[in-house]
Amino acid sequence: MDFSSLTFLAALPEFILIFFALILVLVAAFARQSDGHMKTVRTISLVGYAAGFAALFLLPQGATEIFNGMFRIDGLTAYMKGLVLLGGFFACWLVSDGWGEGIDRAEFHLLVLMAILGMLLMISANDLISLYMALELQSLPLYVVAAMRTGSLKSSEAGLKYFLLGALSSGMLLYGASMVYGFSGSTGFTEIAASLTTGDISVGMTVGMVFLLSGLAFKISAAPFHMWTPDVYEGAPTPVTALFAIVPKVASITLMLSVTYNALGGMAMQWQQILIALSVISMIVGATGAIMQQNIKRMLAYSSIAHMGYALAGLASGSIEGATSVVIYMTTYVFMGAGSFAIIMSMRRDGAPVERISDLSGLSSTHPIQAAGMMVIMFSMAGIPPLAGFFAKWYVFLAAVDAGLVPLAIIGVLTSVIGAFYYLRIIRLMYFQEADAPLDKGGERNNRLVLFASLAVILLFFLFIGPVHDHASSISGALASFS
Amino acid sequence: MISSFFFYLFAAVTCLAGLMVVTARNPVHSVLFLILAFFNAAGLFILLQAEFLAMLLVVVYVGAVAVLFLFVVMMLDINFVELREGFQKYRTLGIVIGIILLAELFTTFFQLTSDSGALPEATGVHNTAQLGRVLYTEYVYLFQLAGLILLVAMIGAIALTLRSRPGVKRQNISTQNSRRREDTVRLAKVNSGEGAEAKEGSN
Amino acid sequence: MISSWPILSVVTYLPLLGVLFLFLIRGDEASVARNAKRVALWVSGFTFFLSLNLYWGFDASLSGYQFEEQADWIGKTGISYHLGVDGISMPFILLSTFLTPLAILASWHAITHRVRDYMIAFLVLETMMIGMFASLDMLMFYLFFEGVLIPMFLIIGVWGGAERVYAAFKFFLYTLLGSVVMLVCMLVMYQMTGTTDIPQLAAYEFAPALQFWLFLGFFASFAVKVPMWPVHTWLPDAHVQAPTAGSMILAGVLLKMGGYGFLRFSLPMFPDASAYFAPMIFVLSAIAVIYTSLVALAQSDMKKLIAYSSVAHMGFVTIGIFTLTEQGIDGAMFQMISHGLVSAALFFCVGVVYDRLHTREIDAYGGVVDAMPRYAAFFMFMMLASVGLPGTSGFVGEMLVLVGAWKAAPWVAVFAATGLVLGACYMLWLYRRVVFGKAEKSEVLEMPPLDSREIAIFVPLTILVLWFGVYPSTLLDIMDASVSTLLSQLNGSVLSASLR
Amino acid sequence: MELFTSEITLAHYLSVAAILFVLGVFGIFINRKNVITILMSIELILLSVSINLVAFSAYSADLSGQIFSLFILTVAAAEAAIGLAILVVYFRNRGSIAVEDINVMKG
Amino acid sequence: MFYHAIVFLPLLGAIIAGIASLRQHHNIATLVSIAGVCLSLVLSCFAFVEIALGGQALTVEVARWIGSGDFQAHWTLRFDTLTAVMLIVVTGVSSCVHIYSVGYMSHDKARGRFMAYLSLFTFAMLMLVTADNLVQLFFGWEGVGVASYLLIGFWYHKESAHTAAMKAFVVNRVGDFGFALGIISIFALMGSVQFSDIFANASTYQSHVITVFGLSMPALELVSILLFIGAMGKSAQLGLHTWLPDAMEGPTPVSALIHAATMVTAGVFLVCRMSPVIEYAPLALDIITIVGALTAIFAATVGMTQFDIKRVIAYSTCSQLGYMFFAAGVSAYPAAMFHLTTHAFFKALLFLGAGSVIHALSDEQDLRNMGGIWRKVPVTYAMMWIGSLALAGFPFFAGFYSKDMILEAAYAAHSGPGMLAFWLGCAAALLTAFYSWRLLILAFHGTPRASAKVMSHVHESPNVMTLPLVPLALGAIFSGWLGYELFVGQDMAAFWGDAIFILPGHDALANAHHVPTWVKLLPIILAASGVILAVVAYIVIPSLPARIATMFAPLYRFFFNKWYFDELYDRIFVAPSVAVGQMLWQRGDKGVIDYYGPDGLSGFVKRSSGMLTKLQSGYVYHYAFAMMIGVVVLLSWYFSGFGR
Repeated sequence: MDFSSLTFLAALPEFILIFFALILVLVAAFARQSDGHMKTVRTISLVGYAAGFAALFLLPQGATEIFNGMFRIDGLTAYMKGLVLLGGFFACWLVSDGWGEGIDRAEFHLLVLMAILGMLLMISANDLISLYMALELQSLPLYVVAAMRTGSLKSSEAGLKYFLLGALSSGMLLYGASMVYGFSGSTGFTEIAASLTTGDISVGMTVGMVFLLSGLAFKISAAPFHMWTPDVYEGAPTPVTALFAIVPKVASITLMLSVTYNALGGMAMQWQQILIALSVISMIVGATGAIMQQNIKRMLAYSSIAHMGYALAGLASGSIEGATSVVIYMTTYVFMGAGSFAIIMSMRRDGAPVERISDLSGLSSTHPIQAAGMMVIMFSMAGIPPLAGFFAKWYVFLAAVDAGLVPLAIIGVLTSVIGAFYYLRIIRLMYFQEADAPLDKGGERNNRLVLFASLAVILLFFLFIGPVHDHASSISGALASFS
Repeated sequence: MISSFFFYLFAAVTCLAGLMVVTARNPVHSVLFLILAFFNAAGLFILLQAEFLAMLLVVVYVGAVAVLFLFVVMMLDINFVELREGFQKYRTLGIVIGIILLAELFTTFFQLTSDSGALPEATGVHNTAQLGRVLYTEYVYLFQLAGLILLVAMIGAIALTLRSRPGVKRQNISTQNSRRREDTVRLAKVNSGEGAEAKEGSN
Repeated sequence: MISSWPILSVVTYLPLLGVLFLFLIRGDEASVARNAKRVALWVSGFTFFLSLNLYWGFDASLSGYQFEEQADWIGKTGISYHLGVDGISMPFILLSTFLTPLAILASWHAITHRVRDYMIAFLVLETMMIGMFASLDMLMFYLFFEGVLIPMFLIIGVWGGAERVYAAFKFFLYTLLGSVVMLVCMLVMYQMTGTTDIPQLAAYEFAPALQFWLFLGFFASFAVKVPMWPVHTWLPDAHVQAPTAGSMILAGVLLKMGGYGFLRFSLPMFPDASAYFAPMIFVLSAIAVIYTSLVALAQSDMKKLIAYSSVAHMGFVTIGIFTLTEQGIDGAMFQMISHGLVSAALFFCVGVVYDRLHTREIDAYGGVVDAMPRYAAFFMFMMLASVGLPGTSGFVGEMLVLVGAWKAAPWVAVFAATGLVLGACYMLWLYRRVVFGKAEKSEVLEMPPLDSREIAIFVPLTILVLWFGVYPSTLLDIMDASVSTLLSQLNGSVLSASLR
Repeated sequence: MELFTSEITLAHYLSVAAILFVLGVFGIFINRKNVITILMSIELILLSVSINLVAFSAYSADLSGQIFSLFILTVAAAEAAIGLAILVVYFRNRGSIAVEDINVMKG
Repeated sequence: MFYHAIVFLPLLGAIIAGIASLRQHHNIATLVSIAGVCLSLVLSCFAFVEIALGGQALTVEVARWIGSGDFQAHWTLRFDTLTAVMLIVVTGVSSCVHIYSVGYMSHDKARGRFMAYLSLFTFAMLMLVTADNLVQLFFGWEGVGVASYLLIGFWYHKESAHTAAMKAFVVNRVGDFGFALGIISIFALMGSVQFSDIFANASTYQSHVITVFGLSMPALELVSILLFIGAMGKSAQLGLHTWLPDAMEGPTPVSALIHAATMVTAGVFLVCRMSPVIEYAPLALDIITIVGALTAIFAATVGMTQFDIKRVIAYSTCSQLGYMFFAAGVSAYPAAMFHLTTHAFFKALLFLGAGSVIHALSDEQDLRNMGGIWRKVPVTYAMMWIGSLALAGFPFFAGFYSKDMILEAAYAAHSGPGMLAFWLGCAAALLTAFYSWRLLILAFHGTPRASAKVMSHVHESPNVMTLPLVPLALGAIFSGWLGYELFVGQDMAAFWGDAIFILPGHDALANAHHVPTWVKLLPIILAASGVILAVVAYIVIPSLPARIATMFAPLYRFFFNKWYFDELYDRIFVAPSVAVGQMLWQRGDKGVIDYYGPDGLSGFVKRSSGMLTKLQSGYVYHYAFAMMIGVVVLLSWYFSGFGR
């Protein structure tokens, strides 16, 4: 064990988050329940995310492995951590609008902070054990916050479903991990990769890989492991759904990247097929499933399934370009998710939150800014240029085509047309119809920061696509090269 | 030879107990079968020279987790008559899927039997000691992580289940400590024949 | 020194600057509406005058791209910010900048709610259109090409008629479905060549087998956009539901994007496949000409009739392009420009009476000439231009296309020429039913005559249609060098393919 | 008794684990009535994983498998606690823990 | 400038008149347009002297027009004898009609517009005759069509008027369909649309073959036939004639100018102009001859039975055009042109006379409501006589020279079609005389059948209407006698120069001067008998026509209903195309394309979505099951061996 300054520095953001988490524990335990108290709690966690984000810039350049090789930091992980922290910041900011739903408690912020910490650790995981532990550190708080509105049947059902299926997926992931460990003889990614360089790929490795990836697929809600997603998105309190929509998938897909590229790079032929299958099914399920939805959270759940399908298409290409495209995709994904929830969380009627899609009708008259923002986000999600979502898809499909997966790209673009249908439906409601019962005015003061930040990124992405792509490309180079 | 016998014994009991966990109608029975399964699994661990884990399984799982299950089963006042037979509709399909899965896994395993034959000899250092040497050094990161997970579990469980019910009488120590005699005790003069009935509304 | 400033970029993004201004307008609803209209008109008008610089500065004797601008965009990936015009794209840019102010003027009184949003949509639309024609980078082209859908979707959906939702969705999804297939082909091309630069791609020789698929991919997009039979059904719905100005732009410019795409991509990049598929396109176009003409005959809705006539006219365009002859391509280009002017004017003709009577049913009119003699005159002129009367721009295009078609295959010309007859049938019948006859309905008689705003829209259109009909060299000279270069490339390539 | 004379190999342990794993999975989707049984099925799955890991660890004389198993046991305990807590909350709202009843949200 | 002015003065007049009429300055409009046309006439006379008599053909370039690769068609005016003759005819008749219209349209509110249209027409017609290439000719061709459309539909309140206008345009379009294809096929064949190139090279393309729809055809035959289809449309030949009688809905001056003297003869002009090409297409010549002959007899039979005074004259026009065509068909182009010229005078005279009658009878057009007015309108009566005499071909009137020449040429062609044309032409001559006198008698003689009120208003037209008749009447009397030598006689070759080309073997015209005497006499005898027949039928035994009509009822109905062409076309083309359009729209677009296309796809996606959401049952065990199936399927994929 080496406690040199370098070691400490490499995990600085995590340490900062732990520090703020412990402060929150103390605050939650000893402070009185009051508005001022909640303000303190929120401020602490916001500062925590910000500090963690700032700490990213202090990280050592180049790839570093610490904690006996279990924790890896490089450009890619730093970038993804930045996205996660930003997403956490957004999610936390959104709650601060007095949108309690009974969950705006110190414990909530603490648990979210812990979950974000888990995500950071996931991103840095370089060992099957640390992968599992980080995953659980992320999952367990999320199970809890999903069920956190204890008085609500929907919320607790969401939590229960999420937990049960999550536990099953953990079990599968673990089973796969045990097989991988058994057949490669090690838990470290580097060693696993080394074991794959010689000789044939054993059947056991393949089986382990299937289980491992299935478990991870659950986390990014790729079909057919997606079925929890709509229910949990709908049932969970809206701030929690926002959190789900913005952050965890960034961490999970990064984990998937490092598992596939760094650990299992030697069997790319095998996992490519799985990812292709998952990608295709996700794109189709996500696109078609969303059409009939009446609840906007549920619809966004399906939408996120589809998005993960696209991201997986990039991943499935198994190239550096593929990883680059995933990085770009997740970047836009975070902002689109944050922006859309910033709008949803400003919708109220008679003080009560609304979440039916039809409640959006006539939004352009009552909330012109929100409606315009929503429209931009929806077009972006549909992948209509020149918005950010288009570039994300462009690079994903480019990677797929590059890898010779033209049919995958074709399915992708076709499902994106289906997807456009339900995104357009929202625009239709907001712009082509008048409100039956108008929503409350105002109530979006605090969300504007998140909304405008997201919109700025989505609208002006084409200006930055050059630098973003270059950066994503260079950090993806940090992934182990194979093939 | 003898280890083979024990292996088959433990293995068979574990599997049967596992089956019963899944199929038992009464959840209390399930929990008990689960405990049985854990015990036998611990036996398998011993055969594998993993004494510390075997102990841990008994202490932590049987002692804590399984009991927690029992506790919850008992606490949730469930009408067990309602919870009759568990599975019907997709049984056949489920069994087919399960058998396919099992068959595939078995195929996998018996492809590798040739090279890794016997269990390696024990190194002489005790299993617990071995674990102890690495757990706090090489794996300190994971150890700390486990601590965080347990913290999360604690906070999560409390955050979910703790609720302040109205109408429940609680002890408030500071209030009790700050009571003064003057506030609570009044000397009343009781005339004989009138009893101790309060006249002016005080107790 | 004209060439020293980035005139193309300025022209392209000037409307966006106008959008910024529109955002800054403050005041009550009425004054916002009033000022928004003025700002939009001024900005688009100014854009038009700036774009005239392109015309004056254009050297028609050069076949290459002019006013080129190139800058880094996406690092070292072969994708760059590249603008430029040649004889093929220049007329379209002018058409876009010319029609936009007219369209804005056309919606002066017709649009009463959300005026500011409407004007924003139009200015964004203008940027997209100009950008699309000016792009010399495939990715940029696609950005603008698809980006057009956004404002147009809103224009149809928010300010459209009763069935606007269906129409807007159909328009959007139909065209999107076509163009995403093209997107995949673009990806394949980029992957193969490592660049999205259009001039470089045009110089690249794709293997014939690959050309086959790539051509089909691009065809899927452009055929919908043109629209060709049988993927034309979005057009009548979109036109009928769109507000007048929307129809003007839709018919005037957006349909041309498909034809332009064929000329910019399909022909130079996939010459072998173009030659291979030409007969198929002839068949589809011939069907389009006859089929949609007959359908137009059966319409009782003025806009729908004109919309179907657009499909028929665009059938000429696709025929012309794929004759792969100089006359055919010249004719197709000319037909596109001419149709842009004429159909815009015809849709405006419908809009004028629609504004007064709020119906597009032909039967509701009759004897309009009594109330609005000048309108009848303009309508007459445009109707005649639409049927290809010599002396109007419509004739030149159709004639040249027919010449090219006969050269390519006489039967194509025979079928296409039936369009001349059928076109006369439905247009004259429309005119007769709307304008002629005795005005029996009092509401028709009470329609006020054209006001000066409407005349101000008609007059420039009329002058241009007449000018292009009498002196088409204005356009033909500009196109000449580029088209012959395109053809020499094509012939060289097809020739070398046949030698292989 | 040839069964007992043959060497007990890694595959034997793995097979036991596989059977347990399949049983656990089976328990999850075959069970209609009782969420607690599902929780127990999950425990079975984790147990099977532990057996796997320990067996691999023992046969390859590599300690990391046992360490992994150790942490799995820890986390499983935490997971059980959370799971039961959620279950309790759900029971309070619904008054039932029948799996069939958990379908307010669907579609 | 001088030659430019001939063509563009009427345009200038039209534009100024148009603008003036928009501002309701009708008198200015009238004056300007008349001035334009009359000036043009004066200049045309000079041009005629210079070009036709002086033999100086020339071309004048005006501006560039369409230039695309080797397709070059530019604004150029070509002046040769053919043009010069047409210039005189066009500007001459047009001037008369312009002046006549001042009186005829004096009560119309939109007379300024009318004058503008007339001038516009004149301009288009001049462009047609001066065209130096086929495309420009097509410009004029379509231009006169539009002007005709505008003028027929001038009284747009009348349903029948704008229907007729539309019909005229559309039927002409059918002809233009052939014409346009003819132009492009000539270009594709010869690489040019310039007349000079075409004429110079035509002979070299005799052996070329064009294949369309698998049918091969000598190129020049195909080209000629296509061009002739265009000519048929414009000149109302059998099959495409249906618009001409209906076109009589227009004001009478229009009928005189457009539908008698000038526009309808454009087809003849075209055939003559293209003689260097058509001469090499014997099949096309035969077709022209036969169609012309059939038209001549067809129109005559129909004209015999009609009661609308203008329609009778219209059918007569149709019939006379048939003569011109079969003259051209037997290569007697000069004869065709000769008849064209004389016909222009006497037919314009007849129309304007008829207009005068109509004017006198308060816009009554039905012959059955006329009669007995000859004393009240003596000038008109005289003019009608002159016109009829010329039309019927009585000796020393204009028609005598030209019509006889044609019949003689047809006879002299010594070919099957030629003989057919000759006999049908002779029959038509009989009928022509008959219906001309039928018209005269019914209109002017007998007992007045109009109401007393109308009769009391009957008066001679004002001078402004009668004076223009005078030059026309002079033309109807003397033009044949004056022009005979130039057009078809001794000076023929010198006169026409290169404007008309006759293949050396085609000597019908040369032989026409040497036909047997009975051939020369027969038309005169037939005409005379026609007159006698008419007198017998309508004056001597007024009941005879009715009796004959009942006796030959089917035939009479057949003639009366114009051989049922309109009904036939309505059944074959008009009604079906609307029905087919309706069907394609409802069944094709909506029923198939949309149903299976966009709507079908979206329906499919929606149904799939419904199925998918049903799978999302909400039950945890289903979700878990799905996950397990996913894993097992993926595993099986590898175990089954696909995955490697």
